[in-house]
Amino acid sequence: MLKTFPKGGVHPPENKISAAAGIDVLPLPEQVTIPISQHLGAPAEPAVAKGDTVKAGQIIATSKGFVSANIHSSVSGKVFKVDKAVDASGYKKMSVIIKVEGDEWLDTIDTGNEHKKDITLNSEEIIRKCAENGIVGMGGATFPSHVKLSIPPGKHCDVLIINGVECEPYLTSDHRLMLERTGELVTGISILMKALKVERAMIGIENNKTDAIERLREFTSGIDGISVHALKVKYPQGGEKQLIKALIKREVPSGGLPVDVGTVVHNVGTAYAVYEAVQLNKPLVERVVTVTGKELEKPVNVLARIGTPVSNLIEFAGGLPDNTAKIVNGGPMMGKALANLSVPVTKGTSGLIVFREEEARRKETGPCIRCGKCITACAMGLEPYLLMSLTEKGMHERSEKEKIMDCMECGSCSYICPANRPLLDYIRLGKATVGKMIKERKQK
Amino acid sequence: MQNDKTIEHTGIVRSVDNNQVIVNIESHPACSSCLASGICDLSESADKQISVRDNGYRLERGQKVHVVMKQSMGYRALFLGYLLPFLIVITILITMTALGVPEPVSGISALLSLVPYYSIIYFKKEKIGKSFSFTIKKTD
Amino acid sequence: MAKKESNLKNMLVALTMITLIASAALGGIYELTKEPIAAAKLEKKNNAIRQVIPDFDNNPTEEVYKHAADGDTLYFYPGKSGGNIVGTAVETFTNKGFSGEIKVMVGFLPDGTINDVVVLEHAETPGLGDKMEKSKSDWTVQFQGKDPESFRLMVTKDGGDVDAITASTISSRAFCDAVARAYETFKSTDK
Amino acid sequence: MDQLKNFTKGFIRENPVFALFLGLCPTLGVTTTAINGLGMGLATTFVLVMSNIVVSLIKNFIPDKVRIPSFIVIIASFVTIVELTMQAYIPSLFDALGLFIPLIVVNCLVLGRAEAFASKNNLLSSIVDGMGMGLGFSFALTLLGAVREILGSGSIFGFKFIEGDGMLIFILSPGAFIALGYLIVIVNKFKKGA
Amino acid sequence: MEYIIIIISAIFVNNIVLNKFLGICPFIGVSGRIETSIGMSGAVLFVMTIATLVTYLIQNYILEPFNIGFMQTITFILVIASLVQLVEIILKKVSPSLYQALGIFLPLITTNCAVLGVAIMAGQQELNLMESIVYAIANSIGFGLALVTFAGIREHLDLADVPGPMKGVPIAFVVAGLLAMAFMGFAGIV
Amino acid sequence: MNKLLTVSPSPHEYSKESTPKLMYGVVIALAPALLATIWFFGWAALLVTSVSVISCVIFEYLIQKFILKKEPSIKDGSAIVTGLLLAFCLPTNLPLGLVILGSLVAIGVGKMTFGGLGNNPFNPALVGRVFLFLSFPVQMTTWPVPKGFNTSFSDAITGATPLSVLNENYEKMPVDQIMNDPELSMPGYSKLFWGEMGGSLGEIAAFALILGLAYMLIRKIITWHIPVSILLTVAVFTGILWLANPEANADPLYHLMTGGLLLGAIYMATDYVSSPMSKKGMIIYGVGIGIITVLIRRFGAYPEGVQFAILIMNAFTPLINNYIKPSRFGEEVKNG
Amino acid sequence: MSSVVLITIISLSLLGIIAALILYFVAQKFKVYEDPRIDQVEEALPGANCGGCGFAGCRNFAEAIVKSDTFDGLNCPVGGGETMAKIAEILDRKVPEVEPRVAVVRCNGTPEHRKKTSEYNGALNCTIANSLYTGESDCPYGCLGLGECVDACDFNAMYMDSETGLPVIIDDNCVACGACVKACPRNIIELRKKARKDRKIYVSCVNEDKGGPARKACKVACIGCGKCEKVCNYDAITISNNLAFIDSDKCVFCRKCVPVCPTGAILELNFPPRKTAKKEQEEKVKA
Ligand SMILES: Cc1cc2nc3c(=O)[nH]c(=O)nc-3n(C[C@H](O)[C@H](O)[C@H](O)COP(=O)(O)O)c2cc1C
Ligand SMILES: Cc1cc2nc3c(=O)[nH]c(=O)nc-3n(C[C@H](O)[C@H](O)[C@H](O)COP(=O)(O)O)c2cc1C
Ligand SMILES: Cc1cc2nc3c(=O)[nH]c(=O)nc-3n(C[C@H](O)[C@H](O)[C@H](O)COP(=O)(O)O)c2cc1C
Ligand SMILES: Cc1cc2nc3c(=O)[nH]c(=O)nc-3n(C[C@H](O)[C@H](O)[C@H](O)CO)c2cc1C
Ligand code: SF4
Ligand code: SF4
Ligand code: SF4
Ligand code: SF4
Ligand code: FES
Repeated sequence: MLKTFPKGGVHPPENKISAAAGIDVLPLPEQVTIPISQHLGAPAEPAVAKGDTVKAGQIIATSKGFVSANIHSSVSGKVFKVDKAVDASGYKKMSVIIKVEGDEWLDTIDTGNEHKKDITLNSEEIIRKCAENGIVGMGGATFPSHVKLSIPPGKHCDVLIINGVECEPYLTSDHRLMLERTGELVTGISILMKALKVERAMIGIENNKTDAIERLREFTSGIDGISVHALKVKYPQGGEKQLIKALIKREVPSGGLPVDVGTVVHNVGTAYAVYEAVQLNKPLVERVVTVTGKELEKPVNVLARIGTPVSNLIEFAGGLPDNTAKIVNGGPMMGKALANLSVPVTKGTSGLIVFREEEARRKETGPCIRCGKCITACAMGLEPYLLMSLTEKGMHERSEKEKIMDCMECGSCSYICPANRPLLDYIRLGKATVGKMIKERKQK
Repeated sequence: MQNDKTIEHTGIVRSVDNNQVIVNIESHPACSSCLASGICDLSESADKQISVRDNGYRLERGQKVHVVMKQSMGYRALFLGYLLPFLIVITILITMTALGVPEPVSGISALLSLVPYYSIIYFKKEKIGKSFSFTIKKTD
Repeated sequence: MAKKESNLKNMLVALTMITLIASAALGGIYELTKEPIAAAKLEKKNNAIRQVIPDFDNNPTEEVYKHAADGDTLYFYPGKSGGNIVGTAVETFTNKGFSGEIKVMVGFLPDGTINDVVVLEHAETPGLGDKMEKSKSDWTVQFQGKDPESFRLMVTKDGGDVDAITASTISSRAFCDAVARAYETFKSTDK
Repeated sequence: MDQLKNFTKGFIRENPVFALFLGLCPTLGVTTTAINGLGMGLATTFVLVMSNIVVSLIKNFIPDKVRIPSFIVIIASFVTIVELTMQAYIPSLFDALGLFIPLIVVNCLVLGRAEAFASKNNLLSSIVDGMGMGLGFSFALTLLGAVREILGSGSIFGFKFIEGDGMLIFILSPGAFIALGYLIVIVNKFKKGA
Repeated sequence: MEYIIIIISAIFVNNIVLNKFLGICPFIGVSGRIETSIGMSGAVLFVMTIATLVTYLIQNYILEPFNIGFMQTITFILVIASLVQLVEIILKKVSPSLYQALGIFLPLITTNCAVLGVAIMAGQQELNLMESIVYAIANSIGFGLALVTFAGIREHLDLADVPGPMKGVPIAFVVAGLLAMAFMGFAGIV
Repeated sequence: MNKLLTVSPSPHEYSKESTPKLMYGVVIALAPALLATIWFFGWAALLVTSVSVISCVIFEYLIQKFILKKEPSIKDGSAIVTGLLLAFCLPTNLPLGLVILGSLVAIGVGKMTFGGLGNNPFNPALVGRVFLFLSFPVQMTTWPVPKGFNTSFSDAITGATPLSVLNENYEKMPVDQIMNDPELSMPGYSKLFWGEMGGSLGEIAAFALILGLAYMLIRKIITWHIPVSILLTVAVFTGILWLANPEANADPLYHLMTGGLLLGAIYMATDYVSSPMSKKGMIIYGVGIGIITVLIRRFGAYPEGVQFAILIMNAFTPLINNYIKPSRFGEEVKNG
Repeated sequence: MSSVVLITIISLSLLGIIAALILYFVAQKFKVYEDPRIDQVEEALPGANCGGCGFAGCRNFAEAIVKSDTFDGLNCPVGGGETMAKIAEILDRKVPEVEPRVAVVRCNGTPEHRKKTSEYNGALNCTIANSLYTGESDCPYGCLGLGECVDACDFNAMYMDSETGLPVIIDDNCVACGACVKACPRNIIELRKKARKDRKIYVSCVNEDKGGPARKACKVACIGCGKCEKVCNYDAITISNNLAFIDSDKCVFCRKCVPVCPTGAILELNFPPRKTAKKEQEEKVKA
């Protein structure tokens, strides 16, 4: 029996169309738009002005506060303007817009392709390097990694978990990364272990990526403490609480963090970025993005510079098919639909999925038939149908008691509901309201 | 069991003076629509007053607040106020009847057993008082 | 006139006055209705007796006698005409009804045949079990003139001679039980 | 004019049963037939009117704080009077209404009217109010009784108009609740329309 | 065995609310919260038992010996009304905080109709003291059972899409009817 | 690309399951039982079923359109299921007027009063059925004798259901004797299994009902929790009674196969809307139904208890939902 | 007199006295003085329990107003002046002056003014759409057209116009309870002073973007150019965050600002047609 988490979960069609496509390097765009907030926490503060010339890897916005991250230029060229531009959030956010000229990197950055295995820095230095180079979680939440690596006093961590699950349908960027940058990835994991001062790391990979499992097993066979685990294919295995439960059978308490049960979870992309940051001194300025869709001419995995417009990636994959009706930034379960193709790739962009008309629209909503399928699907043990009703009726106090804040917005409930109820839409709304209530209460 | 469940009632602050807030609990909506609610149960306590220790909010007369009480506390009150005396009465009744004491005697003594019960409660007033406390939450 | 103030004295006086007047009135009404109530009750019983036994000229309720049966009491009302017993009305009961106790008045002729039966009290379902009432159906007619010696007081389903009320076997069975009890007791005391 | 309004409001707009939801137990309990409903309604009306009269007459003699017990005594006396009289002169109806006769005493309607109206108004208004409310109550009970009787036994005021039985359930307790539930909706519709 | 029959009959078969139609006002009126209905059931348990005890004594040792049975209604209601009050005063005097906690927990305890009804019915059935008490207890449990299930259903209906005109009291009656219908299934179990 | 992009909150992927598919799944699961009943009771069975289904659908349409003034939603198929299940617990020789009345009550009172699909606390089909049962006990308890395919509507001869025969005779003779008494002609296990017995339309053929159960489990329309807990409880409870006094009690297998227990446990207790939501809740609910069923069957006035038991537990469903919650992730922290 | 009557009298009197004593104490301990005027005021209120007054229900409002000595800040918008007059009479106070208000929707982003740039397909709830993105147009401030405000209105005073996709307020029904104002996640609805003949002049836009992007998103957006501010002689117009706002308390309805607005963002409603405007219109019709 393969390991998995015990409660809830769904199994949407996997559709990993681009799994076989190796990572291509995307040609440089003419202009990049780099939002100054690509992470959870406080936005960074712009450090360049209109007309400045910048090199690739140069800081263009500095982190403000502990939970924040530096932003680096992903290209060389001239700052065209610092202004609001639409990003994936659907709203205009402050961004640095750079006209690309050549491809010049800062000298401090090692741009060679050689795998540097020796880890010379100590824990504090590693963490500092991560902070300097703007490393954030690549698993979707874009939480600044140096924060997660700094174990708060009084807490302890004994195992690092590496999230190679990639449970979202369609997405293959982590998969390709694990296959093609295996060595660097493993070094990255060792660096993270050193930063966290743990002896043990576990890599969790769903069993639909057997090639990646084998390849990682091969690369880690000589290394003490790192183990690779095949997991049953089940969404949302990649959710960190589920992954922790699946791998080490610990349950992160409601409202708690992984450190509360002695572990930290990092995405494989993060581990790779950490490798580059620490060994090559290379900031986070590019990432692997899956561009896929059933009708797309050439589904690909590309290495794209942060700030590249989404339209460039789609052109690279063969251009938009005629019957495109929706484009999703991220996975189909948690990603955000885009209204606009000028949106840039950011640190959190793991994929772009092009949906056909017949896949794009939701089906008509009916009344809840109380089938309980949403309860069965919820990996957090919540009652989505109830949370939705409570939110609709404005009974937020009760939804707080029903643990609405535990919802990780995985979307399994909306996915499974036979009445096509917009469960997660309302739960999000409820979470926002309850969150506000809680905050206000704390302020008093 | 969720033991952190609470009961909330909306009420209006009647008066505030040094750390003691008197709140008027609104009578229940389902009943308040009834014209006869005021005289309904023959007592005039349809409007319930609760005194709460002020816990730091600045409150004014006439303000709307939530009075919050732990649900378990409600059940304990229920137990002390009604269920325990009930148990005492019927225990005495059963025992005396079983012993063959005539009905009127056992009936009356069962009733009288409430006297010591309430006396005990009376003497433990302080202690009981401490275990029932309410908090106030502002609305909105 | 101003309202009376709520002090203890006023309150006591007012309440005492009211209760005094009320109780006097009540007592008076009670005295007035005592007779009619008793008469009404008697009338009801007499009516039932008159229905189940032939004409009599005595006052059977005054000559009532009791017999214990199955932990309860049956009342016997002898009807006499010119000093001769013309029939005995037996007030009997059963606990086997669909919804609780059923009280029945059974009239026996001196030879033991059933003259007639009426139900006095029951709580059977209206529309079903209540067909045992004379006003609802003439189901009870089948008991008239039957001698329980030969007429088995059981519903046909149980191997008796009584046709049950449609869909109310339970009530019918209970009714038979009551009549049978009356008959047994009547028999045992008659000898 | 005012008196007339006082009198008629009890029928629909402030009907004790359909609009104010008072005295629901007897409403449900005795309405197996229209005639029972009417009987109960009239008995209640009698108590209501008589106690309104007495309360209105003596309202100034009663200190506020013993108002309620005094009213109870007055009402209970009239209830007992009704009880005894019925027992003496219409025993069959008394048997049919059973427990619900003594329970008139706790019918919120009676006490409510004594308290809310008679103790504040003059004799004439109190009588009119009592009559209005009482007849409204009787109307509601008779209506419900009629509905239940028609549906449940296919007769009305004892006159059978269909062969066989009706829908038994309407004579049983579930039918009482259900019929009243829908009746309230219908009366409300009517009220809005009117 | 007697007792068991009384208990089952009063709770299930002849449920005081669903079958005997007593205490309908609080049944319909108490807001649909499960906790408060549990609280109310507890209070009714106490009040009904004590009231039945007192009225039993009055009926059998005062009214009947003096042959003034017709005074039943008036004495019972006075006794019950005062008793309820007395309990309140005592509680309030004896422990104000306990009283307050109860005040928050419970809605009005308006069950005069049911309390009086049970007292009278216990008398009519010629039960002895112990049986009367058991009868009262069983009836209050029956009351509680009906009330709590009903509150549950109403809490559920708060989230449902009940058509406008049916909202509130009408739907409550329909639910009560269906509940009574379900409870009809217990007929004959005694 | 000339069309506008569609924007919606996540998720963007939906399962293929839908309300109508689930409902039609139940219809398919009921098909074998319908065929079996037509085999034994003739076209009359089909007639009653069609009338019930059609009137349920029509009433739903009319009420939604003209009284509630909503968009009629008869396409979702729930009225069809209600109609089918209502018919399945009626005798085949019930006057059609009563079938239509039952449909009206099921849809009108049982479902639409509460706002339609998904809102009703009680099972609509059972509301209709119990309403009829309490209103017309005579008609509802005269069962046709299975006479085979060619029986027409009128010439059904009335007989009794095995359970009513048992109920009648418990006090008279030991169960053994009842079973073998030629006059009572109690069906044996194989007749029960294949459906040759008196009773409601859809309750007679155990094998057909079990076939439907298997289908619904495989299609994941329902989970095992409710049916299994009901059947197990009944088996255990009647087993205890039977072991204690085999003279006065039928054996568990007999109980399982008679009196609509299977129909109720598989199709009616599992109605999503009126049953608990969590797995633990479902088991409590099932056990409750089992116990009440046996109580009514053995000690109550009605020979048949499932229908009432389900309605009674429907009433408790909100309480169960309120107190029995799925175990939340991270609630009880047992780490190690 | 029979003994029964005697016993009746004795026992009932005894009982009466005991009951009186008990109830006396109850009364002493329990009686909460409830101002009878609260009931009267409550009676006078419309009983909508809408919360427009800022209290949970009509009764709460009644309590508050009876307890308070003035009418400061206490107003029932639903009942309006008439009700307040009645209350004033009950409480024997001066009638408060409250200006009637009415809700206006400050967005004119009809499909012809505002290009649709995407299609929304989520739950039909403005707050949800608002948290997702700008909405079906590029204006991040404008109406989302999903009618949450309409759902909030208890007085049948709003409906969604299917042509414009914008909510419309029925002035005669609006009681200024403010429920819609609270409901709208984009703060588009405002309660403005009601004027003679329901006249209105207001900036029908809440876009705070700079002129360019604002204009690009919607043809009738306020671009914050300030022309109206200059032309107003009564200081009624202020501009902040690239957005003009007309204070309904200061505005005298001179209509000067309307023609100067280059985008036509200022609306005048229920005025008789202007002479020039009339001509223009005629010309337009001809053309
Ligand atoms: C307010 C906040 C504080 C956090 N603090 C820590 C922390 O101290 N240590 C840590 O390892 N992770 C911390 N995290 C990161 C979370 O554990 C988690 O990794 C991150 O939210 C992304 O997880 P997800 O993609 O599963 O949502 C924090 C997250 C948030 C939102
Ligand atoms: C429902 C859900 C699914 C997720 N799936 C994945 C996944 O497949 N792979 C992954 O790396 N992170 C996934 N995440 C994010 C992880 O919870 C977690 O944030 C991440 O592994 C932390 O690593 P990072 O900080 O390096 O991104 C998911 C989160 C949620 C809430
Ligand atoms: C609402 C209802 C009320 C009933 N009332 C009675 C009744 O008063 N008396 C009775 O014997 N059976 C009553 N029954 C029982 C059934 O009619 C039962 O099936 C019948 O007694 C047994 O069937 P049989 O009489 O046709 O053999 C009632 C059933 C229902 C549904
Ligand atoms: C598994 C399953 C069982 C159902 N059982 C019933 C039933 O017993 N009675 C009924 O009226 N509808 C039943 N339905 C249909 C539907 O859920 C029902 O009409 C709703 O209760 C109406 O709100 C069932 C549906 C499903 C999916
Ligand atoms: S979105 Fe939230 S409620 Fe829905 S299944 Fe995921 S965790 Fe549960
Ligand atoms: S999955 Fe959908 S229909 Fe089923 S219970 Fe959940 S919300 Fe209701
Ligand atoms: S339009 Fe707005 S302010 Fe006016 S009544 Fe409706 S919700 Fe209240
Ligand atoms: S005005 Fe606001 S609430 Fe109303 S439809 Fe527009 S965005 Fe929604
Ligand atoms: S509780 Fe019975 S009439 Fe109100």
